[in-house]
Formats: sequence, C-alpha cells, structure tokens
Amino acid sequence: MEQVLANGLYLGAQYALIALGLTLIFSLMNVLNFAHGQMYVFGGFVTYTVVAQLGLPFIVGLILSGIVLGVMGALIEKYLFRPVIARSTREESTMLLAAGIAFFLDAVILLLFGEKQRGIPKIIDGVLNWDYRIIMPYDRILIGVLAIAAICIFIMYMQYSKTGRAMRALAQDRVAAELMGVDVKYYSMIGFALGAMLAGIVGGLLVSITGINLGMGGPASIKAFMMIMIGGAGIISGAIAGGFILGMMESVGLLVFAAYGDITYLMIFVSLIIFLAIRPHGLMGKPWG
Amino acid sequence: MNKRLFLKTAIAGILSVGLFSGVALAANETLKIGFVGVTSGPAAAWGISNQRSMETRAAWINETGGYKIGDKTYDIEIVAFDDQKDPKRAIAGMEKMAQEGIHYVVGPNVDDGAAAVRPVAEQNGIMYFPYAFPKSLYEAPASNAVLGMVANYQSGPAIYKYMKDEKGVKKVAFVAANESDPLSQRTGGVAAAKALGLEVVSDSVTYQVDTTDFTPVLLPVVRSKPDLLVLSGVSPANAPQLIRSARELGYTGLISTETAQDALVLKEGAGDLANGFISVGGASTPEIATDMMREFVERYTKMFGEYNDESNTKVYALEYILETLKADPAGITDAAAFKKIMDTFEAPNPYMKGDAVLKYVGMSSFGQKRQVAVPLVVNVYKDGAFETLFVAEVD
Amino acid sequence: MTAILEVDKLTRRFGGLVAVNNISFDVKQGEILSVIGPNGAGKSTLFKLISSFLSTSAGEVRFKGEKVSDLSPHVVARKGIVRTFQETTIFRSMTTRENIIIAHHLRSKASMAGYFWGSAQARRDEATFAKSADEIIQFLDMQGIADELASNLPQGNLRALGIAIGLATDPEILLLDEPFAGMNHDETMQMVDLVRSVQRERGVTVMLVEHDMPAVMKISDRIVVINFGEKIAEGTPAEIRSNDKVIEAYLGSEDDAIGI
Amino acid sequence: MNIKKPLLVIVLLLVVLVLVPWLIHVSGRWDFYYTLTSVALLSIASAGVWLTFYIGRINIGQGAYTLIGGYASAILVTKLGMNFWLTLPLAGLICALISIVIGLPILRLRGVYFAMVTLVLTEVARLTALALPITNGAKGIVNIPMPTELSFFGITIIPDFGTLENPKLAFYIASVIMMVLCYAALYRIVNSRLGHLCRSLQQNEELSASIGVNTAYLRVLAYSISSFMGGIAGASFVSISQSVYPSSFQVVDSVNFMLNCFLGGLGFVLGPMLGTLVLYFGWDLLFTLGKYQLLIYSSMLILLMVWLPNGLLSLKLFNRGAKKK
Repeated sequence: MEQVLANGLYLGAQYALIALGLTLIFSLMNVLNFAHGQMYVFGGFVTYTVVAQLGLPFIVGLILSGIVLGVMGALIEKYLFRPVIARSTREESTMLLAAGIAFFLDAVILLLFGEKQRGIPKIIDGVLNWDYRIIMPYDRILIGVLAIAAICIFIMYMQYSKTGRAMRALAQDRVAAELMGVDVKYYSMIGFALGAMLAGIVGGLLVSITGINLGMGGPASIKAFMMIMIGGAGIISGAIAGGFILGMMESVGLLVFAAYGDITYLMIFVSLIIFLAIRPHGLMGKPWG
Repeated sequence: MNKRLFLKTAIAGILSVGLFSGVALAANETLKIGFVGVTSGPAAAWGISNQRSMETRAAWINETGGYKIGDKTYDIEIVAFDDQKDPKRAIAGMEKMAQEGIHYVVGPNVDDGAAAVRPVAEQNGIMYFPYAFPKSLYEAPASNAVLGMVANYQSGPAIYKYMKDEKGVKKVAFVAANESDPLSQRTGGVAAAKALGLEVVSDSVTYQVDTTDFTPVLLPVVRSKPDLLVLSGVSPANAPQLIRSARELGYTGLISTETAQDALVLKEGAGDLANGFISVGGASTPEIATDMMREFVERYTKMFGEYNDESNTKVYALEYILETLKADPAGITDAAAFKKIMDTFEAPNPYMKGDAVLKYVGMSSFGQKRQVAVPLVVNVYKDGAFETLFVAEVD
Repeated sequence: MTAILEVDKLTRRFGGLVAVNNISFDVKQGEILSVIGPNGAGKSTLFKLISSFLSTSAGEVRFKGEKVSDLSPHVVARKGIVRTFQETTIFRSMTTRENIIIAHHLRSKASMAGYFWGSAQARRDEATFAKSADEIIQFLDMQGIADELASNLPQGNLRALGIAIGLATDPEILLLDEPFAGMNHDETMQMVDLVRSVQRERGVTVMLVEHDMPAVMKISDRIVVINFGEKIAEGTPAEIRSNDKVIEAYLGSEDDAIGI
Repeated sequence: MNIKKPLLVIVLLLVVLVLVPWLIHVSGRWDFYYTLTSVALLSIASAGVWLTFYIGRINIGQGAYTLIGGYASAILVTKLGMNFWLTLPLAGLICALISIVIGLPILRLRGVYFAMVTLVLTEVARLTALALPITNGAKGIVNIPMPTELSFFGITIIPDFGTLENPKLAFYIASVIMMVLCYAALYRIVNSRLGHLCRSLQQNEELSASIGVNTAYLRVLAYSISSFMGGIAGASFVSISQSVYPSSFQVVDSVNFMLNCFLGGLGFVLGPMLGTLVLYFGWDLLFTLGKYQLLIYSSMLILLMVWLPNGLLSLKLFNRGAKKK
C-alpha cells in the first residue's frame, strides 16, 4: 500500500506540473492549448540535446528548456493567438489555431530531433528500498521533489509577485483588470510564456526518467485536459488537485484492476464522466468556460 | 465583380491543375515500389525505419547501375505515403499506389491498416507486405498480402522454448499496451507459453501507450514473481521504460519481447539495466552479418545520420520483391505471375552468413505461402549493442 | 383584485446560508409589484425560485392556485410566468425582429417535425409570429432598430428589447430583473412609462426587482421589502416610505441607495 | 427562396454525380474516387459536429459515434447476416439512442467541460471496443462482405456491390448522395424554426428557457441527430474497408471532425463540407512533399487561421449573396 501511495504521489507531482501551465493559459485567455503536450515534448528534447549531445550538466538543460519554451510561448501568443482572438466571432476558434500549432510542433520535432525515443543517463544511481514496502529509485525521488518545488515556487510567484497578482486579477475578470490599469496584452503574453515554460520544465525533468519521443505530446495534452477538468478549469489549486487525484487513481486503479487490466483506464474515464455529470465545474471550478 | 470572377476562375483553375495533373511522367526503366505506412505522429518510428531501409537500398541499387530484371535494367523509385496510422488514410494510400501503376507495396505497419487496404489491393492487383500479424490477412481467401517478417506466434514459441530449456524458466508474465496489435500478440504469446507447459502467472496487465511512469503498471506483475517477463508487441519507445521500471522494482528475472528494438534507444533509456534484454532482430549482429549487410548499415547511416536497428528486419521486403520479379519478369505488371512463382521461388540470402535462402513460407501458419522467410534472429542486449543468442527458421 | 401568484413560506438554503427565508406574499392580478432590498438581500434568488431556475428548499409558489415551483424553467414559462434577466440578456447575434420572433415560441402549435418539413401549421405559426412581432415593435416604438443586430444596440434599447422579448411570450406575469439598472434619469423615466403601458394596455401583471428607489416608488402599486432573506415589510409606496424597519435596513447600506 | 432550395440540391447533385466523375474520367485520376468518398463520409460526420456547435457545444466526441456506428453495422452484417443497406439507418439509430442516454447527463456541461468529456468519450468507445466480446476485442471484425443487393418487390434499387466492375464508383455515388441528403436536411434544420431555436440556445440558454424553449429536449435532439450522422458515416467506412478495429476511429478523428467545422466556418451550413474537403484533400495533395508534408500542412493551417479566424466561408468572395447580418 505504501508503494501505491508513493507511486501515486510521484505521478501526481509530474501531472500537476503539466496541468499548471495549461490551466494558467486557460484562465488568462480562455484558450485550450492543444499544443501544450507538444511544448512539453519540445522541452524534453531541448534538455536531451543539451545534456546528451553537448554534454552539459542536467540543470543547464533544464533551465534552457524553460527559456526556449518561454520565448516560444511569448511569440506564439503575440503573433498568433492575439490577432486571432481579436478578430474571431466565437472564441472557440482558437482551438483550430492551437491544433495547427500542435501539428506544426510535431513536424518540427520530427525534423529536428528525429523519430526515435530519446533519454539521458540517470542523474543519480541507486534505489531507496524501505524494507520492500517502498521501492523508489533516488532519481525518481529527486525529480518528484523538484516537481513539487517547482509547483511551490509557481504558487509563491502567483501569490506574492506583482506580475503574479496582475495575472490573477486578469484571470478573475479581464474587463475589471483592464479598468484597474492592468496591461492586459503584456500580462497575457507573460502568462502564455510562463505556461509554456512550465511545459518545457516538465519535459526537461521527465526526460531523465521516462525519456522523450515525439508521440508523447498529444496524449500528454489530453491527460492534462482531464486533470484540469477534475479540478476545475482555470483554477490553479484545481489543477494541482486534479494532477494528484489522477496520479492516485492510476496508481490505485492499476493495482486493484490488475486482474482485469484492459479496463483500468476505461474505469478511470467513465468515473471522470460521471463525476463531471454530477459536478459540472469540477472540484473547485467557477461556472464559466 | 470582374475582379471576383477573375479570382474565382483563378482559384478554380489552380485547384483543377493541382487536382488533376498529379500524374508523374514515368521515365523509362523506372520500377516503382510503394510504401504505405506511418511516418508522422506517435508511431512515426515504425514507418520511418521502414521507409528509410527501402530508400537506402534503392539509392544503393541506382548508384551501382540499376537492377536487372529479365533483359532490362531498372532504376528503383520508392513512392512513400504517410497513412498517419489511420486505416482510412491507408486505403487512400493504396489507391494512390494503384493510380501510380504500382503493383508492389511494403506496409502498412499495423493490423487495422493492413486489414483496411485489402479490398483495394485485391481489386487493383497489388501485392503488399504488411508488418501486421493477424492470420486472416494471409489465409485464403485473402491472397495479396505477404507477411514481411516473423510473426510473434512463430517467434514466441521458439524463444520460450529456448528459455525453458536453457535458462530453466518456469513462470511467465505478460504485459501489453491496450491497443489491438500488442493485445493480439499477447493472446498469441500466452497460448504459446501454455502449450509449452509454462505457468502463466500474469497475463492481464495492460498500459496506455502514453504512460510516463510504468512503476504502477508493473507493480502487480513483479509481485507475481515470474522468471520471464514478456513485453508483448512493445514499441521501441516504451521498452526501455518498462525494463527500467521492472528492474528498479527489484525484478531480477529475464525480460523478452518478440518485436525488433533499437540498441541506442535501450542504452539511452535504460542504460545497464537493459543488459540481458532479449528481442528479435534482423541480421546485423557481427556474428552473422554479411559484408552486404554491413554496407547497408553504412549507407543507411550515411544517408540519414543515424542507423536504426529496427531496420534489420525491414531490409528484406524490398529484396524479396526484386528477387521474385527477377525470377519471373512478367510479375512487373502482373501480380498473378508473381503469386504463381512464389510457390517455387528461391534465392540466396545476401544479408546473412551461412546457407540461408530467400523463399516464401507460411504453409503451417496460413495454409499458403504468404510469408517471407527471414531468419528468426534472437538477440540479447549487452552494453549498447546486440549479440546473437540463436538463429531459427520459420516454415 | 384576486391573487394570481402566491408565494408561500418560500425558503432556499445554499449550504449553511439561508438566501431566502420563509417569505410569503401575494401578487394580485394586473398590479405592478416591486421587490426591493439591499444588495445580497436575496431578491434575485427569489426570482429564480419563482421561475424555477432554482429549486426550493421549502415552501412553494402557486400560480392561480396551482403549484409552479420546482418545475423546469420552460414549463413555468409555458404557464405564463416569464422572466427577463438582470444582465442585459438578449440573443446577441440576432436582429431585434429575430429576437422578438423567436420569443413567440410559446405560442407555436407546430411540432418539431412540422418545423423541419415546413408543415402548414408551421407556416401559419411563422406568419402569426411575424405579424405579432410587428405589433410589438410598433407598440414599443422600435421600428428604427428592427433590423439592427442586437449586439450593436445601445443599453437603453437593449432593455426595451428585453421587455419586447417578454411580451412576445404573451405572459400573464412578467418578472423584470432590475429593468432600470445602469440607466440615467431620463432613460429610467422612459422605461417607467414603458412598463406602465405594458401593464395597462396589455393587461400584464408585472413583478420587478430593483435598486433604483425613485423609480420603484413611482412605478409600483405595491412593494415588498426583504432583507437578509426575510420579508420585513409589504405595502403601498407611501406605507413603505414611512416604515421604520425599512429605513433601518437601508441605513445599514449606502445612503444613496435609499434615494428618499 | 422556396424555389431556390431544391434547385441548390439539384445543382449540388449534378456537380458531384456528373461533373466530378467527368473530370476524373478526363484526367484519369481514379484514386480521387476514394479520396472524395472519404471526404463525403467525413463531412457527414463533421456536419453532425457542426450541429452541436450550433447549439453552443464543442463536440470532440464524434469519433465515438462513428466507431459505434461502424461496429453496429459490422456486427449486424456478420452475426445476423443483415443487408448492409438496412444496417446503415440502424447504425445511425443505435448511435442516436446511445447518444440520448449519454447526452442527458453530459449535455448539462458547457464550454470546455463538455468538450473534454466528449474527448474522453472517444477513448471510452475505443477501450470498450477492446474489452467487449461482441466486438471481438483487439482482433477487430474482418472479412465483412461488400454491400449486397437491395431490392423492393423484386425491383433492384441498389445492385450487389460485390458483382460490380467498379465498386469504387458505386461507393462514391452512394456516399455523395448521402452527403447531399444530410446537408439538405441540415440546411432545412438551420433555416427552419428549429434552427432559430438552436441559435437561441447557442447564444443564451437561460433566456431560451425563460421564453419557454425546452432546452434540455432540444439539446438532446440536436445531439442525437449529430450522432446519427456520425453513425452512418462510420458504418459506410467500415463497409468500404470491409473491416473494423477499435482504432478505426480515434481521438484524432474526433479532433479532425471539429477542426473541419472550424476551418469551414461555424456560421455556415456548408462550412464543415468545405473544411473537410480542404483539410483532407490538402493532406493528400501535399503527399509529394515527403517528410515536409506535415510541416507545410500545419503552417498553412496556421496561416489560414490567422488570415480568416472565422472560417473559410467568412471570406468575402463567398459572401456576396449572403444576408447582411
């Protein structure tokens, strides 16, 4: 049982971090970023290139992943989403744009980094074995801790920095924020960049454990969507809760339903649908969106 | 108004030119061979290694003066279509091949695509070489599909028998992704293991292909304490992660699969933990590779920057097509002639040392000769490269 | 005058919070009744309960003696109780005329399949609606904006359109949610006249929720005052003006809210 | 106006039944028959998605219904030996029934929540198909016979496709006729009171309810029509490929159906048809670009979106005759 909880926590930490970026973008601009998973993959490949090809330390790769994706996010917001949002009659139209960007990133990743699964050497060797009750490799623990640390830094940033406060105001009420003198355009861009940066950092973190390949993007986006639905779209705490809940569900479900393997995910999906039918705005969502 | 009319006409014109003039002018003595498979998206690795094998070989042939069939010499052109792993697209790809007058196609890479293109292939007289295992594709009344590799229900028994006899394996566990191909392969594997008298301790655990952490998936499997863990139909992307998670959970037994893997991917993804991992390969291991195989790997690496060990098993289909056409040049325009010669065709295997031959097999599995006889090379991974464990043959 | 609508011990709780607590009053045939109260007093919740957009925790609403609470909104509308909204809610990407025509839905006799195949009944319906819509446009003096897209209309017209939509449903009781909010004095007075004429000329009973005291005093036949979810007073404008409890309740809030 | 509508259908029929085959005949591009058949069938499924957009719901779950429709037809044909042409409407009806059961609870969701639930629905359909015995699990259903003859009192209405010299053409004709019928129905829905009611739902559900519209009923009605269209499209595909697998329709397909609607334009009945044509054909035409195919394709998609955020049909060129709104 301890093992199941530990697995769930580790999974939850990485999921929550993926969902955070997505929910941030959604809360600020009401854009469901279909390309989030591709951004995560891109981040992974940046770290891979820096660490495995150039031989630089892992932390350099991680930082570079964040920076590259942050810049990419800012550019995408400024030159693609902003003009489209300004001119489209139904805001859902951004979904096509987001999907186009997802395809585009898929193509770029294939051309730049190839079709193969990539990975970097283990950061630390060794496995924690607590009396066979919890078996957890040290690198997994490290990544889990780093992920949780990143989540904490992000929350602090949103809570206490000027930028964070401005973005929260923006997320709550765009019009009111504008009236209060918040530079909506600037903070939308920063928010998108920050969301993309988070995706890049997760990619960089996970490349050391699970590796990366160009196929992981789409499914990662869908999983992240599920998490933010569980917690409530556009709610930071909701995304974190959603991530940990999904992590636990997988960890527990895979053990409980092991004998009926094929239906574990079916169960998770069906219960998600039932849950949302009962709580149409997720755990802590607002009735919007 | 006039401007609009002009614009409309222009657009219509461009469209119709684009739509209806795509027929390439066939230059003399070019033999087109098709490829329909997945070269983008999540499963891109499967199709790309396939397509690149074909392109490498074609470039090689063309560079050395072409391929002589009958009294003519042909340049080989590979026409590739990306089906995005979508059976509906695969049909479109096969139609495109028919349109180009192609009679020999390699692919598709997955079960659903291979089944979907069957009507088109049969209506248009196209022989195709899928990398999919369902027997219904190769058994009568189906007649145009030729299995391009060794099926898992053929390699599985051989591997398990070896494990049982040589390594004392008694208990086997199976894990598979919850998709058609791996699940079908798992069913086949379980049956084979049971037939050999092995105890199957876990055969129901599945995972989503997008899993990023396999520890929860493997936990119940490892607890069932198998001697051999079979990763049914595992994709090269998932294999290292599964191996790593199993080992980290303290699993010390053997791990094997019946699909082809890439050594570098294993090295990057699992490092030393992958040592001892058993998979199926082609003929590029040093013990059995001929000079021609070595040259193929060299040319491939030069052309695409990096070799993919999966290509070892995928080098054969094109060779088979060309050699069979050589045996009866009538096949170039007529699949019926090709089918006829298949029963008796035999040629030396240029890629493997020894006296192995290229011929069509499959009588015992399909009741007709609808499979290429490639050597069943079972490899074991060791420190970044594969070593040959044993070689077997399929009838 | 007889009571057309009876609100009987109506209660609604949200978790621990009691938004509407045991409120009872009658609405009489043909009158204009206003519900007033400070912000958060539970006025909107009350409206939502009457129109079945919310379910009750206790108590009930009767329309001509028949229970109409805890149904579906469209069923209540069908019975003749029609609500317009606090926000200037209209169908934004339709023209004024289209807005009004669609609002005739209650009167339509054709079936869904009838619409699809364009049955004789469906065509008769459309003709009737178009004619009636013209009448309403005339009545509300909206000819100038009849073919304007609703999203392009100024605030005042939108409010009038809201009432036009309400009228098109041919209601017995029209529930107006803050019809004067955000209007200046002149606009408010125009609106007051409009509501008055709806009541007089069309015989519609009007119940409204409002903040704007002067307007309420001018327009209402009777007033119900609620505070913290409870009814604290009921009576004619004159009675309310001199009610101690009401003054006390309003002293707690901003001065200008009273407006007297 | 009333005379124009049947005329439009006739013109459309003439184009797809006479002009296109003639062009194909002249150019010799026989492979376009299948491509256009695909476009026709996919645009039927997309039309369904478009209808759910019309009531203000983002539907990324049409793949589930195409898959269900495909399996329904395949099972009826192979297990009960029914005539394919009878299973076609049945597949649609089965999908419509299932969509009513599923739609009742989930149609209360709005915006991204509904979108996500439908997205998950596609995956649920795939996993269910993998798990159930009647769908033959991972092995799928293969060797499904070609559509057989449909006759009525001895008069052949549709010939046996298996005996035809060119089944490709037959499938094409059947598909485009279905497409024209579906779009005529859609046009009729949108331009009748039904459509106005749907629009009222899209713009403001509360107001719609308060003017007496039974919103829950209308939502389910629109959703079941949408699923019906998905079902017949799926069933037709299965009869062309003569096989169905759990992966025959996947999340990607669901997303594509939605993108077709966006690209063509959410405000135009013919939007999904045009969107499907451009997206599907675009990919096929770029086939010669080899490994740059996806790169060019996605770049063009992005540029189109930035240029025309409201869909292709919002281009002034097409809007000459449209009502000024």
